[in-house]
Amino acid sequence: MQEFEYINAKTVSEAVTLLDEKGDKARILAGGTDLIVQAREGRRTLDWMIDIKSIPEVNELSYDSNTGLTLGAAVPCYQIYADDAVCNAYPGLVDATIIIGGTAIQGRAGVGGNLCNASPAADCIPPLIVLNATCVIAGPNGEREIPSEDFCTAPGQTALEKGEMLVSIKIPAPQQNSRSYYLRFIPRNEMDIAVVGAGAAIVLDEAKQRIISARIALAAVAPTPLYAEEASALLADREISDTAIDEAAQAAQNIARPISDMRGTAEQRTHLVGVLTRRALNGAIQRVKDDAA
Amino acid sequence: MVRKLHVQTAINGETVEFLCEPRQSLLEVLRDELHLTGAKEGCNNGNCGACSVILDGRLVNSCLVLGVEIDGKSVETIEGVAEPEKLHPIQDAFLENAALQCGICTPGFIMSAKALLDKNPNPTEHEVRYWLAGNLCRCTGYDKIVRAVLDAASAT
Amino acid sequence: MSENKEYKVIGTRPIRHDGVDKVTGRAIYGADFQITGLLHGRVLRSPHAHAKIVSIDTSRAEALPGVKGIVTAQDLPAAEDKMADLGEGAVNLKYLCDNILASDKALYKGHAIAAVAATNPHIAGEACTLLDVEYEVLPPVLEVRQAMEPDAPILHDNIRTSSLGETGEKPSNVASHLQHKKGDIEKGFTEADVVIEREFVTGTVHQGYIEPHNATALYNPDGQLTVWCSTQGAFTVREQLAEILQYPISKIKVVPLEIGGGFGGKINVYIKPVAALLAKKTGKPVKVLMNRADVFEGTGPTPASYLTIKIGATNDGKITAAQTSLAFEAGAYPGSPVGAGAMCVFAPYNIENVLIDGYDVVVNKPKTAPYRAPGATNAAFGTETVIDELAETLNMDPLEIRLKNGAKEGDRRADGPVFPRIGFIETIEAAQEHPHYTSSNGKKHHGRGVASGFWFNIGLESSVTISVNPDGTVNLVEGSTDIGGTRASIAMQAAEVLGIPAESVNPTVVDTNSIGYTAVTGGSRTTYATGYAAYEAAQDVVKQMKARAAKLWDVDEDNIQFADGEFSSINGKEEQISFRDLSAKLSQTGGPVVGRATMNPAGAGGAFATHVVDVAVDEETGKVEILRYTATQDAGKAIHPSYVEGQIQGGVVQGIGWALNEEYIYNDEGEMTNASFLDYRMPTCLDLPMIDAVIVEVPNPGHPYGVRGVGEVPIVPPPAAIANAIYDAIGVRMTELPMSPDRILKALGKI
Amino acid sequence: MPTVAIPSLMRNLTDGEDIVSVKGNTLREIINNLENRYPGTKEKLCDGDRIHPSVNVYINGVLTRTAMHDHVDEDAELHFLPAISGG
Repeated sequence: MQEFEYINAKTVSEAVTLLDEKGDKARILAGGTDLIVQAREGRRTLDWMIDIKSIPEVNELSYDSNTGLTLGAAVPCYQIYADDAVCNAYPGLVDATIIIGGTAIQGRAGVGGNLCNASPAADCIPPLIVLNATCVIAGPNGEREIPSEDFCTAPGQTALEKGEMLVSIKIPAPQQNSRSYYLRFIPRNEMDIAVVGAGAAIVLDEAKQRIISARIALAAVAPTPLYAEEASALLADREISDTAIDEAAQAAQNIARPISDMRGTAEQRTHLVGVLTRRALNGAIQRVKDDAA
Repeated sequence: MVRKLHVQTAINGETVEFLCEPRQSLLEVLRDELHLTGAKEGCNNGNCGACSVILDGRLVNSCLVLGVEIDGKSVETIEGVAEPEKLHPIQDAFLENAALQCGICTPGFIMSAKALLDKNPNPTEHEVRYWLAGNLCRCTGYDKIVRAVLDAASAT
Repeated sequence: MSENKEYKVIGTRPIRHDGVDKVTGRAIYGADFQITGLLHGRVLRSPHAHAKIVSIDTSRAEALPGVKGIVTAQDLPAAEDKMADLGEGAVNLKYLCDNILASDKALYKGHAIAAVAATNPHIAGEACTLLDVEYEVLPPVLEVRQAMEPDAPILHDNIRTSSLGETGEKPSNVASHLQHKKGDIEKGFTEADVVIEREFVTGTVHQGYIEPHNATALYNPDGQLTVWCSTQGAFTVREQLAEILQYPISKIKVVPLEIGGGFGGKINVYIKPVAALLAKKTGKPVKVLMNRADVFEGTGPTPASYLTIKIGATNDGKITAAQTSLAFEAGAYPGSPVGAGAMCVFAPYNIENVLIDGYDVVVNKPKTAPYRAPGATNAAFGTETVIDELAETLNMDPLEIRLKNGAKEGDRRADGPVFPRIGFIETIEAAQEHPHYTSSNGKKHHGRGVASGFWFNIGLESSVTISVNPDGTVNLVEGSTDIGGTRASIAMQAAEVLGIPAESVNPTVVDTNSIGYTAVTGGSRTTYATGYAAYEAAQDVVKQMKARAAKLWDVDEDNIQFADGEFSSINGKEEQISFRDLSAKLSQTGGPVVGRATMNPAGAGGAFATHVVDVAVDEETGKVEILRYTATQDAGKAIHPSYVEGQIQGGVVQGIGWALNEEYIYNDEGEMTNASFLDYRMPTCLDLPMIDAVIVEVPNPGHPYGVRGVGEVPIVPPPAAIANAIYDAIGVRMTELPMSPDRILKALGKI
Repeated sequence: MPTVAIPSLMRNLTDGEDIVSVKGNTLREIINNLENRYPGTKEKLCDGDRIHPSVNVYINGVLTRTAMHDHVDEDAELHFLPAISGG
């Protein structure tokens, strides 16, 4: 592997100062399950790894039924799905955290890292998008927040500017009668990268017959994970029906711009967007219906 | 050349100190610096589980951890699983079930199974299969491995 | 010969002798080996699938601090274009050497070009990036049908199609053509009421052993070369090193360490000669390890293939004729397993009229290597799918049609030999009677399929010595590296003879200086042939011990009998002594007892298997789930049933991987785009049910306990069985491997 | 007298005969007698005075490493097949 220096940062400002000094030859190390492989295989060149796991803010995992979830950028998957409150409030996010890699990967990898790695196929990003998550970013000029759907800009590229780092992710508290769901298609049952991923969040009316609003997001069908805005809007204020869901799935397919690679063909991916969007929506709806009144 | 860093850690309960380059993985440190060669390199990118160890109570792929990251932490490896005079029940179950053929994946499977049973002493077959999905075995077809883990669970 | 015989050790399930070392992490595998002063080697590999090597400039790499030596093909002795005998078979020496380090042309992406030894692996890796290689890139040939086209780019100007002595006139990628003919094929098809002809394509797949290749080499100043490595055969490594390095075999010692899987892939050498060259150049021990991408791109997979299968049968299900053309990708150099495929393709069936043509074709992919019943799985995918379609057309149960045509003792194979006692029929009957097959499988999108398979197994050379310890235990020394529990299965055969528990035999696998020649652990031969040698060596011990008892009692040797671990006098005197007690008296009766045997047994016997699988197909995604799997197999006699089951289960799962997802995926430039365990999707335990292994025992007359090799045949039926189950589920015949979700969607017309 | 199964690609040399009886007590004698009767056959099976490395000899259906001078039984059936290897 290439040579690099390792720095164990203790505060956000220390990490930000280092990032600002070193520029793009410095990378943040959290779980390391992507970064270490990329450095080893020469897919990223770097001179510095800045370990942030000693910084308190990035390890925060707190949920409040009014204000929602604060998820530190370095919190590993296993802590997320071990948290009953998070499992109850954000099942769609949990769906993603339990399918990333194997158990050993989940011991290190986290949602923040998944976001910063900015893979088009990232499993955690569609759930964040459908859950209206925002990204809390620290930089030389202080903190800023951006919507999760704006975080990734290209494969491996993010909206982080020079000297900036992701500190945490905020997710609003779930509304009444709302549920989220994420699934992906992979040829095996674990350990693969998504051929296509689809997330959905649904808010239903009191009677659980009408969709008040919906959000749909997709992975692995474009250079970045996508918020399917039109498809989502199609479902607002509609009776639950196969027709409505099929229309949304069709609209989702319309925005997919997949490529063919070793994980799947473009035609296969476009087809799967329809299948998975339907399954994600039905999964989310079923979860609301399964909730005790 | 990049300066080596000093690391102090606990491995299988013993305090250990070593120097390592930042680019050396925990797996390299265990094998090349500390001569604990029970953890194996099968893929070096987290897809086979042959290098599984337990870091501060959590199962990890040691190929995806830097050696410098374990400063102040504790690591359990396959070398620390058995007692001096007695194998761990999981190890016994692997032998009794013939749950290994070539044996290269066995240390990783045992560490993974141990992490599972430490947390969930009575897993279902599906839970075992889900938990072990990050460990590849090419010899056994997994049948006897899954049985061994279920047996070990019922034995403890 | 061994029917109805009661055994004390054979058929039991003792703990394997090397078990504790392997569950505690103490067993020393190739990469675990340490020696003082060790340097680390790394191989630079071609980024191009087909290119002339114009020049290699090592100067920048040499200047890197920590670099101790660099080798290229220039450091190999000039290889002649001649056949070298490597014990298990012959290979062209020039090709063998060029595959170690490319001399003039890189013939696949991953082809070794040069290697560096440095003080640590990171520096060696960095030095590789500083090697300046100038290539002249050539168009690659990536598929067997493309390679057979008359205007295809030619890999080797000197290859002319050889057809049993006849040689073609102009250069071709078709290295050889072979043919087997039996009866009158035209007449056979005329007699048929139904004829089905289909084409099949199979992908390139890898053995997928978890342990990458490794080698540590040391040249001593006295000229002694020692190589520590994991290998399926230390002696074949010694032979290959001697040929490649043109070095006296007597000066080479190969020490086999524990091996982390092989399946045929660790017979050929790759980095072992490279480690030796680097060790010679640097005067230091050098360890070379492959990483996973090196393993995929730089070692032999088993070939992709294109085949046509045509089978005719009468309305009552009797097969009258079968014809096939098998075209196998050899990879960069000739030598695909098409010969074996041609011998296995119709072997399970007694067919009067057969015509088999096989073609060995070079393409710009790694030189293929054996993989578990090499060639047989490709072939059976075609045959067993067409037979399923025949059964359907004739409205017959798919096992019935196999029963009706299945080969028996005395039937002649298309390639000539006549079957000795075999157990194919018994495996079909076992499948028919199994609760899996008698259960219903009526759910929508669920399907059931069956398929059978054959592998001939081999014998070859094995040597064993057994020395007796004073406490009645014995030390068994053997040369077969233990990949799957063969220390146990070999020791148990000696224990049975000696009337002692399996635990009283201490088996040790030793280096090439310490035991007689022993062929590879491969070809399903180890429990059969090395086990046979252990049996004979134990008989030798018994013979010598009888002489000691005779001495003790002052009677004639002929008057001593040995049974159930007791020596007794059968004439007059009522003397009796156990093996253990007599062992304590060796020094007073003449000194140590060492039994020995070398074997090259001829009667390996054939192995047959019949599999039943249930699948569920998700018609929206094309994904196939394996719901239930039952594999029946004739093991002859299972020495250690647990490890026989393990061989069956492991082979089945490799076959499932081959069937559903595994393949080398190439881009147009000939680069493999999925050279990692992430994207070369081998089954995980979450993809599988338990695999029910049903052992059928039809003793092999060619072994004292009736053993047949069991390792290879279980990989043969799964792809066809699964294809047939998919058809049962969704009504679509899959003819291309792998039957991955996108191909299923395509077959369903969904994309 | 031993019988020799003629590989299909050699049957052009044996007037289409697929199985022929050939005198001989050793492999060498059998191959030489076959050559006398059907010129050109030896060249296909042998490399000089050895069995060609890419040809395997089966006697009574069993792969053998028989040398040219080894005894072959009177009732033996010989096959010459492409060399193969196992995994």
